Amino acid sequence: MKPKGTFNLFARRKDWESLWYSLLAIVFSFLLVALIMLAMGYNPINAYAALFRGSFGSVYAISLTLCRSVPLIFVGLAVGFALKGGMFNIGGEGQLYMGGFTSAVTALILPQGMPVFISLPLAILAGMVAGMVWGGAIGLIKAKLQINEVIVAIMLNYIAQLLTSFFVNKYFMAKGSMTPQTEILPAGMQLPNIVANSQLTTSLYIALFMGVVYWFVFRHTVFGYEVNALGNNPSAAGTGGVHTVRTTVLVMAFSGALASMAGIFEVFGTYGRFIDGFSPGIGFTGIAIAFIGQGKPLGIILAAILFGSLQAGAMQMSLMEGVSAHIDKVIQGLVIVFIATPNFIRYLLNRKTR
Amino acid sequence: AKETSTTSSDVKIGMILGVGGLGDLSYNDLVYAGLDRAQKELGIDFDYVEPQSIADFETFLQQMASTRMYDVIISVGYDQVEPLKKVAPQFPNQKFAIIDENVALPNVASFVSKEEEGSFLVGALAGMVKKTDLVKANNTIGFISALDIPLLDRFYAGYEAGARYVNPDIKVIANYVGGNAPFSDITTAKEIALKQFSQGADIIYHAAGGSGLGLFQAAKEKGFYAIGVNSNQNVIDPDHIVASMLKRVDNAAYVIAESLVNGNLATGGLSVLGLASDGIGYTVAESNVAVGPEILAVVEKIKEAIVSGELVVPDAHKDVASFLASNSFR
Amino acid sequence: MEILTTMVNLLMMTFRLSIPIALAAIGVTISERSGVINLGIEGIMLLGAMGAVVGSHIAGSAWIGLFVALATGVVVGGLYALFVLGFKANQSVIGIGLNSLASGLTVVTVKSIWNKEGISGTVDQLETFTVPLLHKIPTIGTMMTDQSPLIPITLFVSLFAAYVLGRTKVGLRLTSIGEHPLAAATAGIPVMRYRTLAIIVGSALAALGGAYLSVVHSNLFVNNMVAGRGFMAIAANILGGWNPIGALLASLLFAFTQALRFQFSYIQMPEQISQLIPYVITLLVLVGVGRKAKSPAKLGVL
Amino acid sequence: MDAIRMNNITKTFGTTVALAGVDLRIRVGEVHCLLGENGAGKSTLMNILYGLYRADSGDIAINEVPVEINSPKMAQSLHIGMVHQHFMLVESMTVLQNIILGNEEGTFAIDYKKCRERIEVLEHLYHFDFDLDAKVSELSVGEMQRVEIFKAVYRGADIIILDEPTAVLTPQEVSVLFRILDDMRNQGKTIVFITHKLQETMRLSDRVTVLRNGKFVQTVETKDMDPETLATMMVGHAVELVTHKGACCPGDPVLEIRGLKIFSTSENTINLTVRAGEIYGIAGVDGNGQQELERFIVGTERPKIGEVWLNGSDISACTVAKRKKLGLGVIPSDRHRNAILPGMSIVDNFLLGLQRNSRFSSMGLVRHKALEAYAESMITAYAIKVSSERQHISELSGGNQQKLVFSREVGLDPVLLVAAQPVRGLDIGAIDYIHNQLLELRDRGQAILLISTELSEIMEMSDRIGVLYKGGLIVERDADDFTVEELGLYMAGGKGA
Ligand SMILES: Nc1ncnc2c1ncn2[C@@H]1O[C@H](COP(=O)(O)OP(=O)(O)OP(=O)(O)O)[C@@H](O)[C@H]1O
Ligand SMILES: Nc1ncnc2c1ncn2[C@@H]1O[C@H](COP(=O)(O)OP(=O)(O)OP(=O)(O)O)[C@@H](O)[C@H]1O
Ligand SMILES: [Mg+2]
Ligand SMILES: [Mg+2]
Repeated sequence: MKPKGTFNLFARRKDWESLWYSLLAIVFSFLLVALIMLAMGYNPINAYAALFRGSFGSVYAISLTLCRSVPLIFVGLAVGFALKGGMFNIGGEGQLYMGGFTSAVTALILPQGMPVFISLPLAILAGMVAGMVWGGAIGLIKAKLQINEVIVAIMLNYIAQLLTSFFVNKYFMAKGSMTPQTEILPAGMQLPNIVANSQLTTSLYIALFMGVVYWFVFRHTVFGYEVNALGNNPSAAGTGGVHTVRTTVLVMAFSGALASMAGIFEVFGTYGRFIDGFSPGIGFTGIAIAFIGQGKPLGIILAAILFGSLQAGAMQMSLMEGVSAHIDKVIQGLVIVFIATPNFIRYLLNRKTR
Repeated sequence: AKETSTTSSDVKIGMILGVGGLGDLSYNDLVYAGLDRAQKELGIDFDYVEPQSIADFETFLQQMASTRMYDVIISVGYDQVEPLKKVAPQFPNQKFAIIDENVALPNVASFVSKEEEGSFLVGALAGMVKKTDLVKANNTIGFISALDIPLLDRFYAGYEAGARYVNPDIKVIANYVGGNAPFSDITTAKEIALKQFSQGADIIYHAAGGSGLGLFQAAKEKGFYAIGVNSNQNVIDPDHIVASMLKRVDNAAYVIAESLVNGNLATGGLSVLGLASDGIGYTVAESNVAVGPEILAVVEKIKEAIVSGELVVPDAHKDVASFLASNSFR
Repeated sequence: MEILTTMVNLLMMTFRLSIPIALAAIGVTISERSGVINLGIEGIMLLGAMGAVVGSHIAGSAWIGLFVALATGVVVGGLYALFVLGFKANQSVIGIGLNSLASGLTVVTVKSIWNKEGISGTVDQLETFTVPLLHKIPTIGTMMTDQSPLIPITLFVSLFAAYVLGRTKVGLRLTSIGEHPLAAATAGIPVMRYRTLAIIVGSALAALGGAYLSVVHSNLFVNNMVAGRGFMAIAANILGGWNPIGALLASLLFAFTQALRFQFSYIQMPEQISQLIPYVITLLVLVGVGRKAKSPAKLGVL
Repeated sequence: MDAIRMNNITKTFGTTVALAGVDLRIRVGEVHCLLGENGAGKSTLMNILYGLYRADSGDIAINEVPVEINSPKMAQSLHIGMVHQHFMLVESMTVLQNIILGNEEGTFAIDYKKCRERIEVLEHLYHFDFDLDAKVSELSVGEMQRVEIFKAVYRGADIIILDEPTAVLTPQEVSVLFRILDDMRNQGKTIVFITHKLQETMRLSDRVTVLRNGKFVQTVETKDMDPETLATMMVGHAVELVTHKGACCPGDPVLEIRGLKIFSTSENTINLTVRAGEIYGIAGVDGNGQQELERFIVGTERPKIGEVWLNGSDISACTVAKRKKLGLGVIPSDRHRNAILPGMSIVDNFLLGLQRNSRFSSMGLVRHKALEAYAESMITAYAIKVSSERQHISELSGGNQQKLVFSREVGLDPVLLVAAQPVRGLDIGAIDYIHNQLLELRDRGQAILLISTELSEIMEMSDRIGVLYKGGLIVERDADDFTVEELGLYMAGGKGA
């Protein structure tokens, strides 16, 4: 996908349409999975009831859904941002590890006396810088050496994961811990919960805020326009005075920063520490989310919440109905596929009407 | 999953497995087996969940606890410590248990295993077998680990210490599987085994969960010996698997169920599963490899020494040297 | 002599480790040459591995298993084509969805056949072959002994793919489609048909790569046993400059750096560091040769 | 008998009615010209004939036989060939491969030897001469086009459609093309020829069909026609196509190029000065350094040897953005590549190059109000045909795309306007319009560098003319001191060089 055109926050008719088709797509994939469940001897009705209860059925459920959505929003925005500039950031995984680790370590080595309102932002910033470097490097290598960004990103993913693992294991391991993880962060540094006893922290607000920033950048700023132009027609952008190399690097750097926030706020929010290999492939899910959200912040946030709710609901499903986690993977896969294929739903509808 | 029992008892247990999930040929499978047995024999009931990421632990604990449905909730695996520390205090009347770690809370029963002790025994066994003509006379053995993490380091430490305890100048080659799926990458594990074999190691022990199957593959192909881990893996290939280190967390799970049925599950304490408590062990049962009885006799001696506490097995590889310096085998 | 044996072992290990990546990478090359990205390779390999085990289990022959794997690849490729070409769905998303789908579906299938979690029962394994006479040569002979048939097959596949892409009608047309679909269309080439073909062949090769893991190198299926090799294949294709032989060489490089990691384990080095060296090397190689690698002009653009 | 008969063809794209009941009759063995303004529907009509688009309604007969053409393959099997305006060549492949693509000899492997033989025969017959192993990316535009034509021939086309073949050709290449087309006619081929240039129509065609915004106007014998009448038929009302060019009163130097080396190989360098209030024409055969010169002045490339000065300051090291700030306006020769953002709206396209202009942005924020107002004013002022400012620019016809680019670049009175091939692909009305605009700018005292391969355009517009040959400026004089013949000679490197 080449990103197309500037978008506006207020969805156009065709956006509503695609939203409608997305809903149908979800329904369709659920029907499909229902068959699998029946075949496996589960009761789909109960299962889906549990799915819903687990994702939206209660305040706790909703907070869980949102908590799962937060990192997805960050990476979704990250990938979307890069796409606007015509680049494919498959390196979110690496960027979020670098970000999460750096911020955690910073938080731990900063003098304890330091007031939180200084140390916390400092730690977060450090993490974002790490993410910027990890992303910007991809942009630089692409812009300067014309090396395909995908392979560089894949390599940097592995390197980031192993590097952080190395440092945690060898230098920052929590005392007496059996898992490679840093010491728990000072209480003041851990973000407060929005809903008591839930994992949902104020990082949600930051995620939503970044969505607004994202929208603002592309709707109102010259930089956003230049990124858009670059993604749309690089040579024309160059002739139009867009500094292509610099912009390419910046795009990837900012994309990296966004992705890193996914890691940073898992650290400061969900876990309160950096844990080796904590990410279940968030960076890759982000790609799907960015595309499904069509690069629009609102779309990305909605898509992220959808995925979050699937994860939250899946837990309830396995808890109450014993539906295995693997079935859930199947559901997720099918939902992704069918949401990405509105034409398939159109086709079905037209068949019926004929 | 819902597991409903034949003979009935109103005990209900909730279990939260480690991220590896079932099929890890490690603690997940073991604890499951334990409860499975409890279900059949004691007629208890249990539900289990397989978390997809470490973020799920806390949520599952929360949700299970708030159902107030379970007499005990078992957390399987060292990485559930933090979530448990967070959730358990919120539910003072809910009993919890954790396998493979110690959580000092009044409503949590902790079970830690001394894998190093069992590993020490199979290491000693390997060390002695190397002196026989069952194998090449190059005094080299191998060890395959999934990851370089403290938990697995215990296996490594015990194994090497044991081998060198009985056979001071034996060489232990160790490699890690690593990569995207350290516990289920049989391909890499097999290649490591083949390579260690080509370097002379013809007895190889592993602590790599499912990846271990790759080792057994190699052993069968090249006709060398392997040592199983956690459960009695001798049955997988009796002709090539000499022995298995046993980690009896299945017993632990069973005991938990049993004491619930008898209404005397004590929480707030730490149970150490070691050789002393039979929570750790080794077996040559069902292996067709004829390890001389004299060797087994020695292994038993060593076991006693450990049980009696006169041998204290190191639980980190860096301590092996100092252990050997201060303990010598006669 | 000692060193020579080590070298030979290193080499054989490299070959064995490279096969699955190479087969998949060549598959990626073929499909991307026609302008179609496929991030679902990891999943397709996993399905291939599973298909092979099921086939071998039911038919009692690993060869049948391989064919079932190929068939699986063909079916999955066909569906992929239907979605990205027929319904114009976004290629990357479908790929990612496919990965998730595969990781779930395989386990569910294993469960329903063997009623075991994550690990299948053991099945018939492809027998190795030994080159008559040649295997008698000291040390070198080991290279001729107990080798997997897939080593020569992979070599052949890569050469044949290179030949097809470079010398034949199909190859010329595929390439033109990847470079300038409209031009191909105006030249009267049925673009969609060729792309579908490329996707299916590519997916079948990836599945074969997966099958190698399960019924050639081993004899069972383990949940998630592909372990990221699909993504390495995507990388290998790029490093290989969208060229089958390049893809093979790149895969060999990956495998070699992996093998080194084990061979020289006695060089005391933190585990994680020795694990990330292969990826660093790859990056360096890229910076060295990467510039020349030129992606199809219309990659991912339909 | 009629080679082509298209009856009552209708085609709509969404809301735009591209063709409304068009009839077309073309006789076997004639050269038939298709005339019409930008967006009249010529390309669409031919794309339908070639099976690229499907007509909504209407029917087609080839050689009196009714046919359904639903794919280019189909068209080829009916011996129809088409040379598109935007070449359908795979740049990374060789000439040979491009020619045979889709019609390769050999069963599985390509029998290149056989292909070469076949090609050589045809080359002989139609007096082509290719370096078959050259990569297309290395060819000049003219060569590419000849490859395109040859492709059609190789596929055995008896009917050959050319969409604006001369739009991008130099006079020399045009005459080559015409010779080829004459050959073909003599071989009995039927040729459909889309153009905006009436002289060409007069010179080449037997008959002419005129379209006007999607409707059939008339088919006439060329010999009964003259340019004025044709123009009237195209536009729909009488047009007098004269450019009002008054005397020029040049002011201070604005652009100075000093000792600029275009190619590292070229022996002579470029030294020139463009003063305020004059149009400096760069004549020359395409491929003699026009693109490079353009890039050096715009700043997308930095000269190794030589300097570029603007208003008395050296800008050789300045970024494109800086140069824009200093008042540089550019109409790039390759519009589709360098001037438009196809995926973006018309408004956004108006912003390109002006995004850092204080009038449209302040403190890094885009001033949407100002921008939209500006866009609207330009759209009305330059009579750009759009359905809405939010519409994608790619939906505009070429002519209108070019008008947009032109208005954007001149709208803010640049101190220097570099106009490269400013009227390429435009219809007479648009050409006349843009030429007059250029002259107006000049009279308002702006400096204009006109780079064109169109001799006539150079002669007509320029106050001074320099000839670019092999990357060097080999002669420079006042326009009046040149005769067309001389200029042609210089361009061919004949005299002086
Ligand atoms: N692919 C398309 N989708 C939508 N509208 C189109 C498309 N192609 C052409 N049009 C519209 O149809 C009309 C005719 O376009 P066409 O390209 O046939 O004009 P033309 O006569 O070739 O113009 P020019 O002289 O600039 O080549 C124009 O209004 C154009 O905007
Ligand atoms: N409304 C439209 N939607 C999509 N594509 C269009 C539309 N209108 C025109 N096009 C395409 O955009 C291009 C510009 O249209 P048009 O044909 O009028 O210009 P052209 O003559 O082909 O190109 P040039 O600008 O070089 O003359 C053409 O390829 C046309 O098919
Ligand atoms: Mg046209
Ligand atoms: Mg045109």
